[in-house]
Amino acid sequence: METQKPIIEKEHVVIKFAGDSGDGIQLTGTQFSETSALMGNEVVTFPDYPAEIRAPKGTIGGVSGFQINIGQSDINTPGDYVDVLVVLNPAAYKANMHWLKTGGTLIVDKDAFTDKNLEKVGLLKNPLTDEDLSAYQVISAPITSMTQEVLADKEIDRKDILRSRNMVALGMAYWLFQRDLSYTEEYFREKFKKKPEVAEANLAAIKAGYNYGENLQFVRSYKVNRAKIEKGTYRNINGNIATTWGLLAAAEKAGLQLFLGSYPITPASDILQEMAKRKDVGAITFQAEDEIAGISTAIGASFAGKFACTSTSGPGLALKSEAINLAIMTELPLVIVDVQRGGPSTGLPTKTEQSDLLQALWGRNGDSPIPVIAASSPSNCFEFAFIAGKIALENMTPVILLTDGFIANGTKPWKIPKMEDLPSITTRLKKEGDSEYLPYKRIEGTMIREWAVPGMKNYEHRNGGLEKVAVTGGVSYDPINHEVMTYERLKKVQDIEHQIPKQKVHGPQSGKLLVVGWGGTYGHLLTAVQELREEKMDISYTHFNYINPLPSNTEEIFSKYEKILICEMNTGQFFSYLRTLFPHNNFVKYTKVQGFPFTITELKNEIKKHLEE
Amino acid sequence: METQKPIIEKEHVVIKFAGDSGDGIQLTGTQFSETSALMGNEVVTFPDYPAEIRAPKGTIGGVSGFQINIGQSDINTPGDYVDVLVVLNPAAYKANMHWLKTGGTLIVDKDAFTDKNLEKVGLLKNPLTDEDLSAYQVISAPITSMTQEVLADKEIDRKDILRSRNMVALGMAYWLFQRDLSYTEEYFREKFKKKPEVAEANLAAIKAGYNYGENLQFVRSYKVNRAKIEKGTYRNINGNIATTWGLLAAAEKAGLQLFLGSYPITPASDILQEMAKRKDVGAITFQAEDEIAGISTAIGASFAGKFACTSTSGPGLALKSEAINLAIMTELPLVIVDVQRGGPSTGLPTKTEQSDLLQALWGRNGDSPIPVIAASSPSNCFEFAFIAGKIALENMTPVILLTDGFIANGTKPWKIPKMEDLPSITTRLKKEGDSEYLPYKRIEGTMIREWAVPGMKNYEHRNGGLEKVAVTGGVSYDPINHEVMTYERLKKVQDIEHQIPKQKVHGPQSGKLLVVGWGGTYGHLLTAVQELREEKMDISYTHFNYINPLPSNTEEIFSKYEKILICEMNTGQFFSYLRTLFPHNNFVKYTKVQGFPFTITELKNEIKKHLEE
Amino acid sequence: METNTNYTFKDFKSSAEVRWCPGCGDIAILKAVQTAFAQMNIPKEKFAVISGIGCSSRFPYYMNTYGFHTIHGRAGAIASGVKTANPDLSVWQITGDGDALAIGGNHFIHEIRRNVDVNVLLFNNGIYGLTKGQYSPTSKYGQKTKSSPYGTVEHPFNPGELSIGAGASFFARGIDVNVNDNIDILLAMEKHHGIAIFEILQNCVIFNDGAYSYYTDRETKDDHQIFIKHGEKMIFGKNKDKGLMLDKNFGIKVVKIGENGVTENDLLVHDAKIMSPILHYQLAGLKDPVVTGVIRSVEIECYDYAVHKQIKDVQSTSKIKNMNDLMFSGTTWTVE
Amino acid sequence: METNTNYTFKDFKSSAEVRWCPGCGDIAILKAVQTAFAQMNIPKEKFAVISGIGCSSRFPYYMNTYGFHTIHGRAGAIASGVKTANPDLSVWQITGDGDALAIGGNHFIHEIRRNVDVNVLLFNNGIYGLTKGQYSPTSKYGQKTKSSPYGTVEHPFNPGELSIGAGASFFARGIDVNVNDNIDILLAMEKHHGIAIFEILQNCVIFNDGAYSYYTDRETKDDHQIFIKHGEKMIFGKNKDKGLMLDKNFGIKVVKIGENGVTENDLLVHDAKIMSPILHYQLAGLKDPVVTGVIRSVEIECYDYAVHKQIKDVQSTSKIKNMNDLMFSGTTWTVE
Ligand SMILES: Cc1ncc(C[n+]2csc(CCOP(=O)(O)OP(=O)(O)O)c2C)c(N)n1
Ligand SMILES: Cc1ncc(C[n+]2csc(CCOP(=O)(O)OP(=O)(O)O)c2C)c(N)n1
Ligand code: SF4
Ligand code: SF4
Ligand SMILES: [Mg+2]
Ligand SMILES: [Mg+2]
Repeated sequence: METQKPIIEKEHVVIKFAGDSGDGIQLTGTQFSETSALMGNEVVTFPDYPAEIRAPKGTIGGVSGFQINIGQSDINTPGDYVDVLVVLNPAAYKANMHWLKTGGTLIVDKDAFTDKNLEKVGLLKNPLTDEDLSAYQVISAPITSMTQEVLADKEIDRKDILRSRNMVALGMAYWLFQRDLSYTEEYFREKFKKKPEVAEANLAAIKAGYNYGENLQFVRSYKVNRAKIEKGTYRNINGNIATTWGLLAAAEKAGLQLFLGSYPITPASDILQEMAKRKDVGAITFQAEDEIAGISTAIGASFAGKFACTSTSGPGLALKSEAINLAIMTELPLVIVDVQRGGPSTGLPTKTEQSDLLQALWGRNGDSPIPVIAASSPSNCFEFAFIAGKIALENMTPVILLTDGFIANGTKPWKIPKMEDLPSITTRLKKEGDSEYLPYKRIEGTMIREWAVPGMKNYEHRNGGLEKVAVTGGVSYDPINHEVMTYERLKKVQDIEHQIPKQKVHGPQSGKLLVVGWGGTYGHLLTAVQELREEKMDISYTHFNYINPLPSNTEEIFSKYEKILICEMNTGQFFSYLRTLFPHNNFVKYTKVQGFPFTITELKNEIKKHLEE
Repeated sequence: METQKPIIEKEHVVIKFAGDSGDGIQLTGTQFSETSALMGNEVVTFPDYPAEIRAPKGTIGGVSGFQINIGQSDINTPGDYVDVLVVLNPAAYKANMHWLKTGGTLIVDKDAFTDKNLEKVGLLKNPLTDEDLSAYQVISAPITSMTQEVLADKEIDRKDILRSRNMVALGMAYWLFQRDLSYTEEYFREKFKKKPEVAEANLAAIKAGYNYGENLQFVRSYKVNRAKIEKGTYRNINGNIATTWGLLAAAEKAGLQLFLGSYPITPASDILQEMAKRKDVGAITFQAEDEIAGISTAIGASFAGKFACTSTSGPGLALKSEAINLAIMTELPLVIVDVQRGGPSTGLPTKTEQSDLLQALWGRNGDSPIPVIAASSPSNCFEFAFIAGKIALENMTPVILLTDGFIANGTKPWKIPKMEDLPSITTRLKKEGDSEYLPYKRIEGTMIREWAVPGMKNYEHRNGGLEKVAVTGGVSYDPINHEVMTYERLKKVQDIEHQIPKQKVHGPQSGKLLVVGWGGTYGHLLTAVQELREEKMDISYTHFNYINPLPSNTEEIFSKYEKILICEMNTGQFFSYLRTLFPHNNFVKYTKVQGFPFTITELKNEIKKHLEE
Repeated sequence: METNTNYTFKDFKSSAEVRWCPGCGDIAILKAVQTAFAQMNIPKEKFAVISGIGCSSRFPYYMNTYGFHTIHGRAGAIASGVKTANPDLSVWQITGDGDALAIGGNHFIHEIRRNVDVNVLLFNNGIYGLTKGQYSPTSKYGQKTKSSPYGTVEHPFNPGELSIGAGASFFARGIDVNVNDNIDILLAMEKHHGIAIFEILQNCVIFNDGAYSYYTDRETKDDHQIFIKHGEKMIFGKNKDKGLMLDKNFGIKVVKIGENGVTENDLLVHDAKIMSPILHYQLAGLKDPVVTGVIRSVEIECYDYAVHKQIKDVQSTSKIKNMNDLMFSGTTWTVE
Repeated sequence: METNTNYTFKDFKSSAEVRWCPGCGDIAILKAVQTAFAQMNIPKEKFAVISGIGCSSRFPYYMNTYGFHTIHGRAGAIASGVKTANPDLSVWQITGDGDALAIGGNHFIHEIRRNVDVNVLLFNNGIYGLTKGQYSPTSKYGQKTKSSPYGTVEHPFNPGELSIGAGASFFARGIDVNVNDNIDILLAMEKHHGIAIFEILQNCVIFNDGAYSYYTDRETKDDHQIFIKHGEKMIFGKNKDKGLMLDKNFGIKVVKIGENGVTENDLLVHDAKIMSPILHYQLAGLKDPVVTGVIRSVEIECYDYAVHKQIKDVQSTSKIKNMNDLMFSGTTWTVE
């Protein structure tokens, strides 16, 4: 036993707050992560909401969690197992304890471990007193009573007092990591400008927690040094906000007003909600009566000359499929964002999955080619939303952007770009003043048509969902014309491979094993591969954001490896897709369909297996 | 020049009637084909309706056609090029003349080739008089005036008189093929029981045409001997009627009432319409407000214990995709019929295509496995509709049955099966009287659950679209459970490979080239391959009706050929699908996307190319 | 369908734990439904409770009957399918203002038009509860929600007017906490042949708390809600001194008994059964007081009944009795 | 939107050949629309004509304006998108009874609820023309069609009642061949701010010929249709001797001038502008005579206007003017 309070210095530490959905866990987590970011750490977070309906207080179903990985070097996931677990009730304890690393720290409100609460989650005895927790550093604190005590004399009512338990816990966590309280102080003072007594109560609670830590004997605290971070101005951002902003940035770059037609659906609703706030930058949001109207209003807006978007999740994408084809046939620009969740059917609405890929590629009647792009981290949702807009507007095509529940809700610090530094976007809007307009004439050397919109003089024309005559755009049932147009539509999408960057490989440029990922699994795969490479394993890794078309050098890359291991969160959809395109490569797959990200550990084990074989 | 009227004996002859959509071409064709069938010929027909809106009279857009291949040996297509072309106006002439074989016979109403009519279709001169038609046997008859003459004294008004031009033409065709008039006589007498004067007028017109032929000099007529046809009772049937009846047969076999929820759409509306007539055998039809309601009412009916079906075409299948997933998740039996047409979007509504395959396989959110079956001839739509029902009911799963515009509208004689001879169907309805019901318990040795329906005592339970707990069927967000259920759903579909016949190969069981088709291209592919094999070419052919799962010996078959040529009417969807499953085979593809079937000629050329390479 | 059953509301409680927020109006509605079902004398296994997606649509899990928690917006179509498939069932559709009036609006108006004998409980909380607080087609103009941070500029539906406009044969309105009134209405729905729409003003304590407090505040509620019954005078108010009266041209007005010479005899007597929808349309549209009770209940042929009757009629005269008959009917020929 | 244009109906004829069946009611409607457009003083390029799928939905091809022949049922949503995107356009939605009321029913009631400033021409021929003759949501009860060989057992919508039930600010009805009346109505629609629904009874000569002959037969039509105008007496009949009068309780009755002491002064004067929908609802529902003309036309804020106004309001006070402002707002930190 140590008598001094030692400090453990770590490259990165994972902390998770967990409690009832009424306990304010999300706020607690956000404060901790923003404070850490401001203190110079790398931060990746993952909020883990309860299932969609509020479960009765204190039940497993109602547990809310917020996990934060802070580090001094490049980190890409919120971490698998946690170093520090803060739990406010027995349900949170039961739901999370198996994620706590041996040797990790458990902070727990022992007041909440009443018989009644234990019973609610089927615990027959109190683990704090009756189980062997010696493998952990346990800080079993009377958080509830401390809160009551500290706030007894403040001018707030009893119900509100108990709501501040999370702040006592936050204070303890701040102490454990020697965090600076000033950011949170400012936050509360600003937020409760008009109710200073509430701000003060919260801050008092935090300080009480902090001081409780100070007074603890024999407890190790953690230290995570500042990260070496690229210069620039940063903010934390989650994938949905980043997606929204990326679309808005594309609109601004293109000089067009943005129009979003959308219907709420978990986990995509945030995009609609954030966009609705963005009337300040001129966004039009149309909360439609359903997903079909969401995309249909957007197609109407595109016909009328706006940068049109629609956002949804898997079941909504299914509903939009007929209308997507209208945009394909009429060759109108449109971005369709699909924040993937667990399927099929209503499935697991709050869980993450990558299982809409084949739907995005092929889920429509007829031969209906469409570009598909996938973002791979909360912050690069901005970049890929922007690019989706650029591709749509420059190629006169709908584009599907895939994200997923994991990156949509997770946050990462994001180096804020300047608008001046983003690539330009050239719309295909026809210049006014020409004498004639042929709606389906291709711009020379391309398959792209020009865009004339109502209001432009002399360009009156009719468009629609029946097969078009090449060049003039009339209606045609001619057999040969149909074949010509089918391949023009296909080639237009294939040509995009010349507009996107070449695919890059991390690690050796040829060898035995290439690990392949796409979309939201990036952080986990990269971390797993990096760790294995640190163990001197000879593996390479490549991650796809451009799904259709694939980068032009994809086949060349694949040809350099003996085996290609495709890891994805579905039963093997990207694997199937690659097989349709590259019959000569040796693809194998590693899949997980648990509504939950890969863990680094399981990835490493799987990859090792393939190296050993 | 011959002075006697010679008779040409042929193995098979293709005749096509064409005229304005108001000219009664469909009736004419039907009479000719049914008469021929009754006289013992094999018959395959293909009606070619005008585009969906009535074009002005006499325009190309308004041409209606009906093609019939009659033969004395096994014939499988309506034929590419025609031996006899009957045209009632210049538009029909212009639209069809390039299909007439050199040496073929043209019957034409010369009265209709007025300046006005010629002008309507952009003909500057009258081809009957000003073009060299010596490559054909031309019977240029004054059909209009003959009709007027013959019917002048009948008690019908002028408008109706002109409506009988088609009957004069039919009479001429009957003469040309020495057809027996008695079937048609009976037909009219029955149809106009209450207006005998109309029946007599029509028959007078037919006889006038027949006699006109008799009096012709120097004209070759055709003779097609009786086919050697399997014993049995036959009828002509088109694919849509056969599909409807196949579903009804499955219902009767299973001892269930049939429920069809559907929304009209070309070319699938006939299924709804025929089913609506079938109240006599107890079918319930629900003409829904849209496709989503079509499938949703059917899912409701399935939940309530009916044999539930829904019918549509591509755009409708897209709309149904979200609800299909509900049937997948709730494991309820349901047959979804998709009569494919040209896409994408509204596309070519009256033309045929096979481009909904990938949509059927994968056009849904999440991992959502579903059996897919494709019929391959008008008459075997019956068989595969029946089997789709059997698979759905026996495996508790939705099943997609693909047909297409070509086989849906085409007719073939069909040897009528006896209900007694059809395979049995064992539903999974739970027996009443058990004490408990676990909705997601699998029947031993299978992945199939039992079906308890409202009204059954003690089996009250809740089902739905959220992920299910294994066995009990409760709601679960558990990660491992989700993976378990995902693979249970997958395995259930895969297991069906044990319930379907092994795939058969026509021709050598191994070799250089295997031609592969699926669905509605069967007739054309078979004919092309047979003709090549008669030319002693070494090729084999296999045609798929079971698409997912494929027959269990598929890989084994593929492994025996150096090259596998997949022919289909889309940009290569079955080809892509096979590649996802069989990475080791050498697949190549031959595709056509013209809304129009392959011709035997182009198929033969393509296949030869591959043999020569 | 009636038999001798001997149920209490407990027989209709399933073992699933109720997962609505404490204080949610859904809880009181559940109690009313369980109680009413027990009084209907229908064997438990004949109930089919069909819902879409939403907080309210969780309802079937809590009912110990056949239940189907389907997909968002499709409850109306699926319930129509269930009832048309088997008219012998007592079919109850549970739906929200989003489920029935946003994504499910088309199925809603069509099940009404067809007059399918389905009983629809429309939980109207003026918000999308399950997806955490976006405005719905019944949210108030100007309402600030997650998706209308500056206030929505959409005008709400009045579900009563919409239902009657679509041809509803039965429309009732209730308030979540008025459990006894609601039980009466539920029993009336069961008795009614044809579609029965029951709009329940339901409080979402989390995302739209107090949306109906003008009508429901303990202090003032008696002056802002009226419960009407067929054949009874339209009277309300804490002191039972207010009522509804015909206005001179079109419309209904609120009057006070004793003022301007109005007596109780001048008040309108409710007629839920007149075929003309005009009175019902006005009652449904009234803003203050809000009208609860069975507003309209007229007899129109039910779709499900007519479908099966037509099948029977055809069958009774048709020579074709089965598939062999059908397949061998009409033009056939035999090769020997 | 008005400027000085000098159009004749020919300016609105496109080069595409009209492909409706000879005698189809659509042809007369096309003529009325082309004529009315020429009188609206709107530059041609500002017209956007949006349709779904159906015979009627071919309409845009024949108009020399911007046109969009979209997909079945979605015309309402797409037109809403066009108008909301650019309120400066004159947006005309062309749709059929199937397109608008079957598959498109939800978009239809929602564009009405939102009061988007779209002008809707609903070609009601009581049948699905394009797919060759299945019954539609406005087919008559008992009607035999391809999909109801024994007669449909569904009850039809009355599009007027449905529209008003959904909150329509404008509803008019016309008959295909009454070209001049229809031109009046079209001009009124253009003037109206907000959704304008115009139901046109249209004869499908092929699949539902004579569906409205009771109202339109040359001999008797004057006694079975009435054309009403705001501010004018509701009078009709071959001899202008019939009219509409208030009934004692609720409702409207047909009276004959001179009989039972009725004089012209007793007739109702049409008020299309009263906010209460009760009169309009009854007029829309009247079976004999069928009421044509502008039945309802009231001012309610338009959605598209309100959307853009809200954007302007927010922009006028917000500190965030562009994406740089936005991205650098709130909590950020700088690494140097
Ligand atoms: C196809 C589809 N779109 C959207 C959703 C998301 N969603 C679920 S419930 C709901 C609205 C719920 O509102 P309401 O019907 O009023 O029910 P409440 O939760 O208020 O009881 C939405 C938008 C979904 N599950 N499926
Ligand atoms: C998704 C989809 N479902 C069905 C159809 C088939 N369809 C085309 S038009 C139509 C109905 C047309 O009726 P209506 O709208 O009344 O127009 P009309 O032809 O009578 O003018 C139908 C069912 C389609 N094109 N797309
Ligand atoms: S969110 Fe609202 S509607 Fe949903 S359970 Fe909670 S209180 Fe009820
Ligand atoms: S089918 Fe009917 S609606 Fe269609 S064009 Fe012909 S007459 Fe007009
Ligand atoms: Mg709600
Ligand atoms: Mg119609």
